[in-house]
Formats: sequence, structure tokens, C-alpha cells
Amino acid sequence: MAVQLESLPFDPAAELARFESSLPVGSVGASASFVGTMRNHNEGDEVTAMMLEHYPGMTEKQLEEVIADAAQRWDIIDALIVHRTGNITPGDPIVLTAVCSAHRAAAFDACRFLMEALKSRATFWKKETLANGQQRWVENNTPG
Amino acid sequence: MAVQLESLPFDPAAELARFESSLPVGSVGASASFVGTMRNHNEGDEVTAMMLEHYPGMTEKQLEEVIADAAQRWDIIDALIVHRTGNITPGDPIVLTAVCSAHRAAAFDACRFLMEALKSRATFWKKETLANGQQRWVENNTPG
Amino acid sequence: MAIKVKFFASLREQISEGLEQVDATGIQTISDVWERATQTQLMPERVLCSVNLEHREPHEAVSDGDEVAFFPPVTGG
Amino acid sequence: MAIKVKFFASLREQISEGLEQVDATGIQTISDVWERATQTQLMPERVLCSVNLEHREPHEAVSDGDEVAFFPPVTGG
Repeated sequence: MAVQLESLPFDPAAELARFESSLPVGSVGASASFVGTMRNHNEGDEVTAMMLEHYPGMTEKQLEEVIADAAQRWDIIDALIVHRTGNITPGDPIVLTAVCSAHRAAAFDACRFLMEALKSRATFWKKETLANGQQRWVENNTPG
Repeated sequence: MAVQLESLPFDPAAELARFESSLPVGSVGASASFVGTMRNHNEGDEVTAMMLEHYPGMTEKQLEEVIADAAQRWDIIDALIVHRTGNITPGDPIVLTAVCSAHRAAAFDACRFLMEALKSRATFWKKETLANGQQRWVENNTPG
Repeated sequence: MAIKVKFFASLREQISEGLEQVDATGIQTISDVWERATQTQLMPERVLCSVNLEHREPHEAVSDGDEVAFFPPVTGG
Repeated sequence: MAIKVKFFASLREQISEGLEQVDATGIQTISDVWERATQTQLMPERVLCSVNLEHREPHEAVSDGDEVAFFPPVTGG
């Protein structure tokens, strides 16, 4: 069970490969993963950049709690959350959640739970830069 | 939208990376993926190898139909199914499903749909080799 | 005047004497194909079938030139 | 005898004169911390708060040495 905050761009495929290679061969039957990527549009406006602020110390703790909750609710073998911070451009991965389990229902359910829980609970805030140079704080998170 | 049958081991991380790199930057906000891997146990028995038979021509067509159904039901940007055939050993990936979309609900829902639909509809059959050398056809698919 | 016949997985092994094609004369349904290809065995309920790569029910019609397949429930993924 | 105060995101920008720490004397709740740190502004309803990295409600108690943070609704992921 691991949480990683990354202040520089990360490669979800490489993180996933590393995560999976650390698992015992033969016990894992299912791996579900999700990658959230920065889009170049939000709420009808063209977005050229984004700054992701967090609360160092609290954010990591919250992500660890989210994983602990998932491990309590589902029979999972391992889970991973990687989340960007800092300055992001369109196309950059923002977040990766991954869950391995023996059977697929637990992996699917827990992976989705990690995303929904971190979006509602973890202290991250997005500030967008629009094409016209204007900056704005994102006020509401997208519904799941 | 792509379907690949692989008669030799494939690398899900590499397939995913290739899939994602083919997409237009900035429009994708969400990518959900699932990897089914061969376990070394099934129905209480140790399993040492598996043979995955399919119906060439029909299987590919069914997987394409499954993707077309997903594209009809959800607003998705692209989807991928990779499925092994032939001789498999524990730890080998059996299947990869991946879906990209603007928002996460469609990616999660469609990715899971691909898995459930292919498990119930696509003409694949598993024959297991147990630790004692006995071989048996898998009779029932695992519930979702 | 022939119908192509395929068996898959456990069926392929069980019906080791199954024909790869049958004469279409007098054949109307998938069940007829089964009986001719397996030489008298009645088609078991659990057997699934297809005609020209589409799932079909045993009572459905087949025509000269069709490819008919018989197989157990699928277990992929 | 001090309480550490943090503001995040839009709040950090809006409350540019906010104090990074306040004297704990006479402070009982999170709301008290807000009023002293922002110098009289009443704490808006939409503001979320934490004490020592745990989410808390504005009426809850704080003690000398605590770290209190104020922030808008989260928008990560």
C-alpha cells in the first residue's frame, strides 16, 4: 500500500509496471487502474496550465487513510495512489490509482473508491490559467 | 477502438502506454484499465498451466461488438481489448481492457462493461493443468 | 451441398468422431446438423451454437454453405 | 503560548494579511483563531478547517501548540 506525491511529471505506465512487478506472482488475478489527465478545457473555457496546491503532511495522511479504508472494505492485495502537485500542463497525468486483488470485483470497486474518496477528501486545490491569461481557482470538483 | 488477440505473452503496461500515446492530448481526462492475470490457484486446486482456446474469426468479431456496444452506451474517446490465447502460465496477463474518456464515470463504467461483456459473450475456453498433472476444462466463469 | 461443422473445447474432445462437414440434404436446423455430424447423439442442453459466427438457438435454420459451430459455455477473460 | 495558522488556495490569496501564528491567550475554538488571525473577519460558511491535520468544525476547541488550517473545498484528483 503506497502513496506518492510527485512535484514533477510522472509516467503512469512506468509506475504501474513497477507496482505490479512488486507483487507475488500467482496470487493476483485482477488489477484495476485509473489515470486522471489534465484536459485543455474546463467549464467551457480553454485552459493552458494548472497549479495544484496541497497541504504537505495532511494530504499524504489523507491518501493513506483512503487506502486503509479501501483495504478494510474490500479483499485487496495491494493499492497505489500517485498524485501530482505543482505546475501542470494539458496532457499531464494528475492522478493514478491502482488496486490488485485475487478477483476482479474487488479491484474494480476499490480502484473507483480510491478516486472518489480522494477527490472528496484529500486537500488538493486547482488553479487554472486560461487561454486569455486569466487565472481562477477551480470551485467545484467534477461529479463521479 | 482496437481488439488484439495475442498468442504469446504481452506486456500490459507497454500496450497501455502505446494506447494512450495514440490519443489526442488535452481531450482525454480519464483512462480506466483492467488487467486479468492467471492465478496459481482455482477452485481450491493448484494450477500450473492453462490453455486458452478460441474460435478464430468469431472471437475477434465478438470483442469488436463488445467495444461497439460500450461506445454506444457511454461517451468514450477510445477503447482497447487485448486478450491472450494459447498456453499460459501463472502470472501471465490474460486480458487487458482500457477506456479513455473526457470524464471519469464513462471510463470506469465502460472499462468494467468490457470485462463483464467479454467474459459472458466472447468464445474463449480455458483448460487448466493441475499440480498433479490432471487437466480439466474450466466449467464456469468467475462472477463479476 | 455441404455445411461446415466445428466443435470447440471440451466438446471437440468428447466428440472425437465428429464430422468436419455434413451433407446439407435434408438438413433444416442446427439440431439436424448436430445429429448428423455426431451421428445420432441428441444435442445436450448446455451446448451453445453459432451459424456463420453468430450465436443461434438449436431450432434455428441453416443453409447450404453455412458454418455451424458447437461449444460449451465460454470461460474467457 | 501560540497557535500556528495556515491558509490554503484562494483563502491564502484573499487573506493576504493573515497571521502565521496567533497568541493562544483567550482562544477557545477554531472560530476564535480565524477571527484573531484574519483580524475581525467573520469565518465564512464555505471555509473548511483542520486542527493538527484532522478535519474539524469551527466550533471545536483548540489548544496551545496546535496547527490550525483554513481552506476552500478540495478540488484534487
